[in-house]
Order: sequence, then structure tokens, then C-alpha cells
Amino acid sequence: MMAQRGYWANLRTGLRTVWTGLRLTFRHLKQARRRRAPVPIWDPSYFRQPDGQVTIRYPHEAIPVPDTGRYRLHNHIDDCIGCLKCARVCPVDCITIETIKAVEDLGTTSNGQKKRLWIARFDIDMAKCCYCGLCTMVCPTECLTMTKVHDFSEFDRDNMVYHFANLTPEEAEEKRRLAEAAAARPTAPVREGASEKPAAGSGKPAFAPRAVPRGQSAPPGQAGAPATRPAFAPGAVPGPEPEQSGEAEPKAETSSPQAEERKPTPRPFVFKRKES
Amino acid sequence: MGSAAYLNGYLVIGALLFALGLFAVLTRRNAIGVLMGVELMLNAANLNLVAFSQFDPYRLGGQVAALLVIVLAVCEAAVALAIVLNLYDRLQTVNVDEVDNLRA
Amino acid sequence: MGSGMEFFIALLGPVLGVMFVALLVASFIALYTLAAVYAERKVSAFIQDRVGPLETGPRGLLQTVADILKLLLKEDIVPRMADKPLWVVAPFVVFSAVFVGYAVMPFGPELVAANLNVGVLFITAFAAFEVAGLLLAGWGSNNKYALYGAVRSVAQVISYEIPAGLAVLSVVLLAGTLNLQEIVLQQGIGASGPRHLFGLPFLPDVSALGGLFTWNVLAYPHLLIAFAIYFIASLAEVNRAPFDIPEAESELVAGYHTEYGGIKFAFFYLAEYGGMLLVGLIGAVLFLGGWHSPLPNLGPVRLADWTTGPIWGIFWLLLKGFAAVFVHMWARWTLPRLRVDQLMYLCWKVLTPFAVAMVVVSAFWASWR
Amino acid sequence: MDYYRIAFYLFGALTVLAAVVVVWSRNLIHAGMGLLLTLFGVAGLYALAAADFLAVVQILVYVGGIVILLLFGIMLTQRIAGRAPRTGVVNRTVGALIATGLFVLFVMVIFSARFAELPWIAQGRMIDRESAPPVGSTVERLGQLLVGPYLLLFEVAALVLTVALIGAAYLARRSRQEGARPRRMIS
Repeated sequence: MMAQRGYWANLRTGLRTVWTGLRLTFRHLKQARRRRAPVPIWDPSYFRQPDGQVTIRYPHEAIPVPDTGRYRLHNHIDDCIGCLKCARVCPVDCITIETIKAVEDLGTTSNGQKKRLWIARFDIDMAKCCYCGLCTMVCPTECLTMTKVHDFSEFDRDNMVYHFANLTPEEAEEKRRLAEAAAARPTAPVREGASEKPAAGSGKPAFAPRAVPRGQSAPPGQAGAPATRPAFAPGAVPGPEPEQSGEAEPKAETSSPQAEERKPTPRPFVFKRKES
Repeated sequence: MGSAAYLNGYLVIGALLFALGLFAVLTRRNAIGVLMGVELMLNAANLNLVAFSQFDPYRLGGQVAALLVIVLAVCEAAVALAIVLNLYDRLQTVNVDEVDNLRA
Repeated sequence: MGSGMEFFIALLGPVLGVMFVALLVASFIALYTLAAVYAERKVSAFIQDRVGPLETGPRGLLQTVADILKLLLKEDIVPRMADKPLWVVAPFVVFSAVFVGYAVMPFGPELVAANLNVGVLFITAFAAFEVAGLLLAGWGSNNKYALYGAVRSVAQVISYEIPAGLAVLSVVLLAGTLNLQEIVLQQGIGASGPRHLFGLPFLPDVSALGGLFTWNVLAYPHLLIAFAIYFIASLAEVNRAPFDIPEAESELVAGYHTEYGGIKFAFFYLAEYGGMLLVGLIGAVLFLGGWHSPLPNLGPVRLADWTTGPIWGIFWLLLKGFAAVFVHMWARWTLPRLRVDQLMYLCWKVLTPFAVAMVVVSAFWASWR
Repeated sequence: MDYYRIAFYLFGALTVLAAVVVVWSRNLIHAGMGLLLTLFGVAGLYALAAADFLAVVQILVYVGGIVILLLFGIMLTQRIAGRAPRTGVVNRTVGALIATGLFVLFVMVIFSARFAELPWIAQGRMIDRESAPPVGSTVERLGQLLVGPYLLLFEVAALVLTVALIGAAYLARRSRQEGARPRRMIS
């Protein structure tokens, strides 16, 4: 290209472009006396500050986050029914839930759903979270939400794991014992004890209550496994659950727990393994 | 104390440089090593010229001669290096004792 | 033989004096480099709409101090395959080459460490040592990027020495001396001969006026072009952008100082920033009146007289030098890096012919005067 | 004792020691660095001999030009990167004998010549560094000489430079022959 153009034209272009560039940068240098204000995005002037320094000195000042910001997860444990949907949908497996069948009445959630499970453990590892929001979408009781808190760095990675369960370990042990007793009453052999040994390959032991309400409401559960009935007795009062109508559960996934359900042996503990 | 006392000093250093340069020229196999020896010898000569020129501060014949020697040294180095590069291109060697082939 | 002790005592005074001056200049360069690195960060930040260092010290002023401390405390690593003596000595060679240049720099009337008759040539000559140092660093590192960087750097510096030298020559021809101090003296109220405005004899003599009008660039207007040529060439000689292909990080990691760290790297840094100031000062001395004030005597308002003196001299000269350094930074954060062929095109086909033309003009001017 | 003597010995020692490195070191790059120091020392000796212009030209031309050129030559004619470029040594004994013989001869000549008695040296034209003021800049005088009595030499030198430049450029250009391998610095 250099050869095609004349020497003088080339020289002239060179000088002109150098001058233009230097003028441009000098203008920015002068504008560095101004700086943009840390206004939130809903401020009308947010997009009208093209001049001056754009840097926001973050820890000292911050652009306010909108109330609709979706950053850190929060679980309102009082509304959680332990359905495990969030844990299953999570693409990065950052939610670990452990539930215990409740023998007593737990009351209902704020939107009227029956609670049947103690949440012994509800951990979200925010270090793994990819902020996709899928878990909040599948949550039937809308207890799992994303909050506008976005600055929660920690020195220790363990501190990034948020615990939402409201049971102390002792309480959890107590409930577990109760659940076992209730489960053991109708059928003599209890295959697995209270110890939460994970199955091979599964890193997170979790009780799978997912089959529970469904098996109760669905006819095969009733017909095929009468022996399990007592185990569900405390929570089995109402008929069809409202939550079932509320969401579309993949049928393929339901089949396997149901098959387990039909087995004569009661299985208080089913290890959750997410198929992906 | 005049500078005559230094004259012998200059001359001895010059002689030493010349001898070292000659030694390098005689013993180095690498052509560039030989060139370095030549530069040493040229400098030895220049040193003598300048040493004597200080007794002649108004005509400075020695310094002019030294200046011309420097110019010639530049020419010599440039041409010699060009030759060395050429040699390397053709023979893949710069060892002067291997370059004994007239048909290369 | 008995006078050996006395001799050494007699020697001690001057040697200490020289060392004191040298230390003064060295610490000045070190302090200036600290400030210049900070300034470079700030300038680059402001040009890019950022804020630059802010956290360390008030307004980030201690950032470079912290960096220097970090460099000093770093482990001194020598690459296993490096040519150790060359590798170790290279940064100091490069720095000394720059440092020596300050010895002949006139900072004010009577204020020059070594008033050499061949000052201009002296500085040019010692730039050659810098080249040798860079080559040492590149070769000694035993790293292909370092070697490529060094070779590029050497090719570039030697090439650009020609237009720079010719531009300097066009000044020297008119000044009739290689002594930097004399060149400065000619450009101010102290000028001995008549000095006409724009060098034209029919315009009034401004040698009593002083100030801006007696500077070489105004006394001989064609030197403005020579100054531009010199400035561009000096950018290349200190390997600054847009001529920083010796250390083009996208191709060569960091060029000749790829393998260096710690104190040795700090010396390269000192050399780079010291070199920037040095070429700026030389430009100021040759073209912009050196330590002379830009303010002219206006009738009874003797601005030039009032603002001339040792302290003022340092002030004005450093001001001019810092202005040049600022332009270096400004250009660095504006212009993209040149390709190697563009670099050589600029040097040999643009700057050198124009510089030769300036020398010819100067020669005619000098003989016609 | 005076500073000139100290400086003279310093520069002399530097010159000689560095020259020994040039001759001794088989690593060509080290030899090149030795040459650089030698030339620097010689420049210092020039400066002490009231040849300031020549000293600076020596550094400018030799250090900035020739040594760099030599180093480039070494790097361009080296096949394997990562190995120090070494030079073989031949004729060691003979070379040492000839060089030593020549040196002894020189020294004998120098000390038997009695230069101080030469008329033009003894005529009081010499610079007495302590008493006489230093002979100003040699630059002016050299310039006048070069365009005066030595004009022809000057012009011839210019011609030689031009011819050498063209010749070197011609010789060093890449040969277009078949089979000639492209020159590579790092292979």
C-alpha cells in the first residue's frame, strides 16, 4: 500500500494522522479532570456521561445495583419443601440438599403447600454457582431467590458455601431417628441405617424425597407399594398435591424413583444422583 | 614532568597491542577472530600516531593520519564482514583454514 | 615512594568531589525515574479515561516507590544457560551509557560537570555503548526473544543515529562548535555575536532581547524541521513507542530484558527513563535554548535577565526536558507500533533525506552569513 | 605524580588486559566484548594525548560501528543457537613465538631510539601538561587541516568509504544461487 501511494501523499497522510491521533488523546487527557458520577443505571444521566474518567473506585464507591439484581442466592428455608428440583437442575451441582421425612406435621409454606420434610442440609456453594438462575425458576414455592448482593468475596473458599438449613446437627439426628423408627415399624428389615454413607460415585448424600409426594398421589404408588403407606402417613392427609399441577416434571425422570417405590422393601434413603 | 615520559608508555602499549593482534591473526581459525586481531593491530598503529602527534599540537599530522586510519578500518571491517557472510553463505564455514578451495 | 600516602590523600579530594557529583546526578536520575514512571502511569491512565494508581500513598504517589522496593527485594535469578558475565554486566553497561551523557550536559551558566569541547559527539558516541549493552543483554540471556529484541534494537538505534546525527550536525554547522555549553550560550542574552530574528540580516538583532527569539529554532527557522527529525529519531533511539519493536510484547515477550528481573531490571528501567530525559535535554540544548529562559527582555521589563541564573538554568532546562518526556509519553499512548519495514522506511526514506536537506541548508546559511 | 599518570596507567592497563581477553578467549562474543573494552581504553589514551576529538570518534566509530558489526557477523555466521560461538586455535606455538619476538623487537627499538632527543620533539613544542594551558579543542584545527593541506586525503577517504559501502552491500546481499541456503540467525 505504501508503494502504491505517492511519497508525498504518504508523508502527508502520516503527518495528518499522527496529528489527529495526538489531538484525540490530548483531548482525553484534558477531560481527565472530569469523571463520571457513580450513578445507578436508572438514573437518566447514566448513558449521558461520555467524557472524563470512567473508572469507579470500586470498594470506595459503587454503582448502585438495581433491586432486580440477580446475584447471590438466598433460600427462605421456612418455605422450602425440600423438593430437590433446584439441586437437580443446577448445571454445576452447587446445591446440596439433605432431607429427612418428617413424622410430625410441619405445617405449610407461605403459599399453602404442605411441608413433609425436614431440611437437614441446604448448602449452596456460591464459589461454584454460575448465576444461571435455573434453580430459582424451578423452585415450586419460590423460596430460592437471587438477591442483589453481589459483593461477597471471602478469603477462605469454605466460606463461600452458604448453609440455609435451620436444623442443628443434633436436631437432624433426632429427626432422622424418628423417621427411621417410623419407617422400620411396618417392615422388619431395614436395609440401610441412619449413617449417611454415600453410594459409590455420588459425592453428595442426599435424601430423595422427590418420589414421595408423587408416589403418594399417583395410582401406581398406591397400588404397587402398600407396605410403604405407613411411612408416609403423617404427611399423607390431603389427596392430590397442588404442586403437581403447577409444574411439568419430565416423565422419564419420574419413572425410576417410582420403580424404586414399588419395591416391597422400604427405602428411607435414596441417594440423589442427577442424570445429565 | 613532560609528556615525553609517557611516550615510551604509549609506544610499549602500542607494541603490546600489535603483538597481541598479530597473535590473534595467526592463531584464530574463525575469520571474525582474525578480523578482531586486525582491529587490534590498527589500533596499535593509531596509538603510535597519536602519541607522536602530541608533540606537534599545531599541525596534528598524526591525528589526521589516525583519523584516516579509522576511516579505513571501517571500510575494512565492512568489506571483510561482507566477505565473511558471503563465505558462510557458500561454504557454511567461517574457518579460514578450511577455505582453501578455489572453486568454491 | 614516601609520597604515596600524601599522594593518595591529595587524590582523595577530587575523587570524592567527582563521586559526590556523580552520586548527585545518579540519585537525581533515580528520583526522576520514580516520578516519571508515576507520570507515565497517570498520563496513560488519563489518556485512556482511567484513573491510574490511587491506592498506595496519597493519590498513588508511592506506587512506584513500592514497585522499586519490590524489585529490590526480588530474588536475583540468573538463567541457567545464560552467558553469565555478559548477562550480569549488561544492564549496568546500558545504564552507564545513559548516565555518562549527563556529565556533559550544561544545566546552567557555569553548571556543567565536564565542559567538553566535543560534548555533542561525546553523547552520540556513548549512545553506542548503550547499543553494545543491549546486544550483551540479548545475547547473554540465551533467549531467542531477547536476542531478536536486541538485534532489532541495535538495527533501529544505529539506523536512527543517522538522521539524528544529521539533525544535530545542522545545528553544529551553524553554531560552529561541538561544545554544548557554547551552543547554549549562543542562544541567549549572553550571545557574543549579533543574532538576527529568523536569521535574516535585515530583521533586527535580537541578541539583547534574549528569550524565545534567540533560540536556534527561531533564529534559524529551518531548524524547526531538524528539531522534528531529531525528536522522532530520538524516540527511536530510546526505543520508545511508536518505535518500541525491540520490546514488542506481542511478538517478543519483552525483548532484550525478557530474562531480567529485580535490580537488574530496575537498571534497564532507569536507563530507559534516563535516556528519555537525556535525549529531551539534548534536544533542548541544541534547539530550544538550553538553560535559557523563554521570556524575552521587553524594554524595562528585563524578564530574560531576571530569569537567568544557576537555579533558573536548572529549572528551565529540566522544564524543557520534562516537556519532551511528556511528549514521549503522549506519543506512546497515542500511536501504534510501527512494523520493522515501516520503521526502516521512515528512517531511510523520510527522515534521512530531510535531515540531509537540513544540513545543506545549514551549510549554505552558515557560509552566507 | 599526577592524575594524568594515574589515568594513563588505568587506561593502559584496561587496554592491555582487554586485549589479552580478545586473544585469550575462545568465545567470540567474549572476545568481542574484550575488543570493545580495548577500544575504549585506547580512546582514553587518545584523550590523554590531547586528542579529544579522535577519542570520541574512536568510540563512535569503533564501539558503535565496528564492534557491533563484528558481533552481528558472529551471530549471523553461527549455525546453532544456544551454544557459545567458539573459535578454533591453530599455530599456537608459532604464533606465540612470532608475536613475542616482534614485541621484544619493538620494545628494544623503542628503548634504544631515544625519541626525546629528536629535534622536533625536543624543540619545546610539546605540551607540558602542568604548566602550559591545555591546547584547546583539536576539533577546529583538525577541520582546518582536513579541508586544507589534507584535502586530497580527505576526499580519497570519502571515496574509499563510498566504494567500500557499495562493495560491502554488493557482497553481503543474499546470493540468488540455487542451493545457497537462506541465512538465518537462529536456526
